[in-house]
Amino acid sequence: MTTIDTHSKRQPGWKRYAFANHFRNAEDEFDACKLGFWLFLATEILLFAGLFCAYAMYRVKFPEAFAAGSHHLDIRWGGLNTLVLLVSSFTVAMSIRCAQLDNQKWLRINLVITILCAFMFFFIKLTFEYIPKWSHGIRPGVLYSNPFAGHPQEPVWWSVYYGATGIHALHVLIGASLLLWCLYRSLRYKAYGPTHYTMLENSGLYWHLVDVIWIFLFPLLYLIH
Amino acid sequence: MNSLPLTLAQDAGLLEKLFFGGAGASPLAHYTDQVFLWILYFCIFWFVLLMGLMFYWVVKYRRRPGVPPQRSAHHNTRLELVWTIVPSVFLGAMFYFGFQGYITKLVSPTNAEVIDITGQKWDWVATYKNGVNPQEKVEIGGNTSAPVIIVPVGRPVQFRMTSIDVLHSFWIPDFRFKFDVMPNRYTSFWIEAEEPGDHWIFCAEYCGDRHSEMSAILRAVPADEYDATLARWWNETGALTPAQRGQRIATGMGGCIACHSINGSPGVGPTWKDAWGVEVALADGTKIPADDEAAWMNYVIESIRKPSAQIHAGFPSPSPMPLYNFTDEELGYLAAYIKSLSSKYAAPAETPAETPAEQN
Amino acid sequence: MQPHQSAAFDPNDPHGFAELGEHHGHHITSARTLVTIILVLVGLTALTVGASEVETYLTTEMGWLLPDWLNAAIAMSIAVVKGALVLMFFMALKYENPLYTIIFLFCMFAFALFLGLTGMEVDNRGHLYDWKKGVITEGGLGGSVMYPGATIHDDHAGTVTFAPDSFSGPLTEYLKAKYIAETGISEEEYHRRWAEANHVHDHTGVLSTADRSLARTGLSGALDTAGPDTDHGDAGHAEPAPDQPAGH
Amino acid sequence: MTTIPTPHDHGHHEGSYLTPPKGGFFAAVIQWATTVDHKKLGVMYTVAVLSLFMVGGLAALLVRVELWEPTRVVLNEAGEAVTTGQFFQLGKTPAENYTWYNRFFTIHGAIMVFLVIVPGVPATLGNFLLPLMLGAKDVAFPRLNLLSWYIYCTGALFAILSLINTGVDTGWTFYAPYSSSHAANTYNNVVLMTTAAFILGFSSILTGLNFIVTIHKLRCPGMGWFDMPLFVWAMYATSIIQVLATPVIGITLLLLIFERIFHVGIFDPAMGGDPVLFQHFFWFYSHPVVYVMILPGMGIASEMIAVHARKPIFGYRAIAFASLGIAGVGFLVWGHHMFTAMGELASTIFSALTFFVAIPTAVKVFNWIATLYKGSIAFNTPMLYALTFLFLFSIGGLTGLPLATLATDMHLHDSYFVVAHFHYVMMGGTIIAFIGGLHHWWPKITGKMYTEWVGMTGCIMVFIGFNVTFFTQFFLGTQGMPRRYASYIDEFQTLHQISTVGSMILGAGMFVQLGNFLHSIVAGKKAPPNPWGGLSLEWYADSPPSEHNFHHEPILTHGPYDYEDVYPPHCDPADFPLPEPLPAGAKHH
Repeated sequence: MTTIDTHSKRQPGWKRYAFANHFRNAEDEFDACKLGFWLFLATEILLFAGLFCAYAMYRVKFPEAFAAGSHHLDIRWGGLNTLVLLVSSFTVAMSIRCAQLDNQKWLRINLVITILCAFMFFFIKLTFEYIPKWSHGIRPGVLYSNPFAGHPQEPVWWSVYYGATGIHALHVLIGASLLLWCLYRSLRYKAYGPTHYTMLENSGLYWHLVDVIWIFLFPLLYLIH
Repeated sequence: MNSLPLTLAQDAGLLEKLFFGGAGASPLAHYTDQVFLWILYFCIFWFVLLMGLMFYWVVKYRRRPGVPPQRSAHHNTRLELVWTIVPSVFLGAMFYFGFQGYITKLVSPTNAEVIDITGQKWDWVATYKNGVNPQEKVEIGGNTSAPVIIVPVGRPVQFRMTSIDVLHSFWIPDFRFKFDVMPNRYTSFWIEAEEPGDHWIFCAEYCGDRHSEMSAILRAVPADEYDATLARWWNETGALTPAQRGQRIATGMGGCIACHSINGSPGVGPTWKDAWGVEVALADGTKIPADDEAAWMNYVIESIRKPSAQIHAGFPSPSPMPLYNFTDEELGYLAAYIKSLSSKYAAPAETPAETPAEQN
Repeated sequence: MQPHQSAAFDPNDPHGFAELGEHHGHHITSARTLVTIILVLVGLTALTVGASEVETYLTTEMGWLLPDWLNAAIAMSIAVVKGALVLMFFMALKYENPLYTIIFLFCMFAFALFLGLTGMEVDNRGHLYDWKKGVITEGGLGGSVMYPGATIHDDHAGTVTFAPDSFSGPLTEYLKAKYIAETGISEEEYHRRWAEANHVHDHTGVLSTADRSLARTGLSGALDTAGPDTDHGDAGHAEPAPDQPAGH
Repeated sequence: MTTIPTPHDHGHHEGSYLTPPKGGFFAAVIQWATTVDHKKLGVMYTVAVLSLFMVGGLAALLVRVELWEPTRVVLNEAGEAVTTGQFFQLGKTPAENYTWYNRFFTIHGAIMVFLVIVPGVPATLGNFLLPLMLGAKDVAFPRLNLLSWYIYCTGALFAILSLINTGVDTGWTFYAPYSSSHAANTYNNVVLMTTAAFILGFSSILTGLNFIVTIHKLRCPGMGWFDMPLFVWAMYATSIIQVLATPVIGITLLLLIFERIFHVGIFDPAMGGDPVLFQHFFWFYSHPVVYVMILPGMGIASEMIAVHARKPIFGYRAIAFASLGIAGVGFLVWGHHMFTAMGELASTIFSALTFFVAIPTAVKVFNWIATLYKGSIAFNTPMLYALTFLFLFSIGGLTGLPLATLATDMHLHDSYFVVAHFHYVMMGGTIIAFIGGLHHWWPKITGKMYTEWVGMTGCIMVFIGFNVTFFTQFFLGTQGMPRRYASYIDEFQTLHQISTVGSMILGAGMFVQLGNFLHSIVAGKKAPPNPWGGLSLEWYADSPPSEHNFHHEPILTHGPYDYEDVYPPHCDPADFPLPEPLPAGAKHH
């Protein structure tokens, strides 16, 4: 992964890229990075597994509380956020395709759209969901202070909700940061091209995973009564 | 339900004495001992075989200069299959006998005598069918007030257990069984004592500072004596002074004396010895004046209802004291008891006619 | 162990990946595929939202009694399809080294074990004891027990209190009582505001299918005694009261 | 082994990885602090792990000494409360004594588990040896490896902070609701300690991920999957568990921290949560992680036995697959930590599944012992440790059987029997193998020989001390002594005192070993590249290895255990004679 300058600086970054000296060739390094990243994605999935498990157990335990809590969520914002993430997933896939085809301009445009979508997701989450709910006393656990609870155990639902969406939102921010970094490197060095786009590809995989997790969180939180 | 697949040995053998210190106290405990010993024989057989081979070969094939190792097979599928399958059969048997013993101890006979056990930091509170609590305390290890829980001999007894704070585990080693005691959930198992005698009860799930003092005695008594004792306790507790009733609450279901000593020794909470009517400094700087009856009554009752409202200086805030749902009556009894422990208000001041209402 | 056959060394595949079925290569997914997938995904999102809306309409407006699991089953099936599409095409599992698919499936397997065995345990507690369904005499805090640790932070610096006093009963009961005491409104007015806050329409009096479900044996049998009254669907026009625990 | 030139071949000129840089002490510190060399990182991990092992060990000794006498509070004639058991008490008053005792066993458990045994072998010997054994220049992601080291340091820092700040008294298992709302006086410390464990999880994940990729992608030319040493197989199985199980403890501890701070009600029964759910979350990680602890120990044992008996390991594939089998079945059996808390159906299923894990473990032990048959068995410190490992691990494994059996476990659960059992597995297995492995590879790591007779003495002391300490505890447990007790009834005192004496011998043996290591660094003889006549690739490298491990990229031409056919490298063939060659056409197996 060490970038070694073996060629003229005037060439785009992806052409200048060699490979770390403990690998046999760049192809091997690319495969290794991708394999490592898939393993990392597996850990991410299992991190969320705990939250999904807590969700499942408590939905069985307090179905009424979960139904009552779910009522406070607006399907419109949840659905919009789903679309935002799907579109961003599409654009990041397109930007990787552009890297493979050495289409630097559309690579960047797609990345910019993706990052905008990420921040839009976060903005919607914060402005239309977290802040109004928090100010109404709809908070996790003992912080809950809304007098109109639909069920004595509604705070547990909000604990699960804030836990799951909070950690997901954190992942959105991390993913957006990774993509921003990619964008910076693309603008500065033309770092990604047909023979070298490891960083972009892995950031894209991360972003897709964030999307996949939301694909499951959305129905679990918003749609199932 | 109580039929067992194994014959029961009544006398403790050498290994049983070595491991358990004696035979178990019930048929099911004998069963457990048998299962344990059979597993032990299995383990000893394999261990001696393996270690014997190991030491024999290590000595026989020790390295000698210039002598090469001998060629031998690098693997032997048939041998490997045998040593995989043969132990597996024994493992299956272990599972089966283990399951039998477990489920038999859990599923109690329908005619079992039910005793409610409530675990709390750091005391076992037993409540019998007729509502009385054990009245006798003994010293076990560092626990000076361990309750003596009596059970009838020859009659199945089911423990119905829950906790009011953290996890505990109700372990009677002589009956070879324990089960966790959890807040928000009831668990149970049953025993049947064979003959009269005392048995230890320990808490086996770590529950905080004085975990090691959370012990009790299980005393098996003849069934008629058991019935008579329960009846006697019931009669006794039916005619008590408020202070005595308070004492019953404090030492029984309230479990107050687990934290509040009655002899002046330090504890988690303030001692009750000579406490009533002596000026108390609170953590926030205010004082409870001495000899102000109303102020004291308010202070004590508020401290029980809202432990963190008024913190005695020098004790943790918020108070680690759990919340109890005492009735007003019971609070009065408790206050009367605490007052009776103060030498300022020695016995003459305490009349049986005094009721909580009058104290207020 | 056989002496290694050095003849097997292939300079083009020095690590012997070929024997494992691993292969290199960069698959370039066609734009047409990507566009198709995103369109399908958007369509499926619309479908799942629509299905949920229809389900709500049928239960609340038409009064149909749909099975409890139907809503969850439809939503989750669509989610699984969507997730699979993203994984296969956007994340290119379909075209890539099968090793990545194996990793993913392994991970799903671990997840399934975790969820399955935990759920199996949690759902099968105490089925042995009839007495657990009876009245519990002592102990058993249930979800309805007040929490003395409402004062949730304490250190040497001082105390930060989120819920001021200790309260009795569940947190939500405490909050309700406090609200009524502070605003001085009547019980009826409270219920009106409650229904408004919970988006409950007067003419239905139901929240959702889950409300009509039987009281469940949840994680703890002890909770059943303190379970909410789940029968207010019968009350017809009546305002649904916030669920009250029977105990305490 | 032959070699091939590679594009980045550095030739014969470079020095050993331990050669200090020009520029003196400061430059050396910078070089080590920023190194991405797996060997240097392995050494740094070793130093850290051994230091923390000492801290955890001292905590254990304090705990044992406190148990010399039971603590009692009695009223003297003047009516004052006084403490008996004055031999050694951790606190002045009984209450203080209990509090400190609880903190010390928690310190012991948390340090030993999260900071010593889990990262122990993979991060130390694994880091050092894995690339060498694969014939690679480094692990696949060297910078990630460095990051992983700093994450480990951060986690250790948090753990130490919580200890300095009076410690945690929850036990290393952090069971809710005690940890989430009742832990006495240790509000911030529970959060600190769980944060530490959370952070350490990431270090573990990154190391595991790195190893898997290294094994997949960086095996030297000619090395197929079944040409890898068994230590590498063990590391592979370990890494799979690390990657798949560790994230769950991450989310568990995160939820516990939330629970502790906000009482979110997921594990706390007072808010409607379920404390047993916490145990499920916790043991879903912590049971598989038991195999993270023991599998590397098994790997080390396989290496030591094969090298010092000069025999091809018996049933190579069986051992390799048993490692994977243990890793797989390990995910199915976490419930056996909770037999006394779970529903009946679950207990029954978990009990049955637990027995399955015994089978691959037993297969391994049989194979190791069969390997000794007709060998040429050297009698030196590593081999002594290997035999000690076999002895203690067999006891540890076999005493697991009554714990997997439901009827007997209901008696033995949370008693000293369990304590003894897992110390036989964790210490008698992993730590003994780890220390044995340190002796085995010490010449390779430091380039110095330790003193043989001191090593043997230490091993014998450890063996005796260990058995006196922990075998006694089996009897304590079956007789009714619960674990985590600061005090006990008088009947148990004799056994406790025997155990305490044993722990002193054990501790002394450990210090003998430590002194031996330190002495060898200062004044040890220079080690030859291959003192034991090993055949796996690390013995082809220099002692200590050069900066890029091998002077040329190796090509593997023989298996790691072909002791009957191949003369070991860098050795005098007369010292390691081979048996008569097989007649032409004869089959090997």
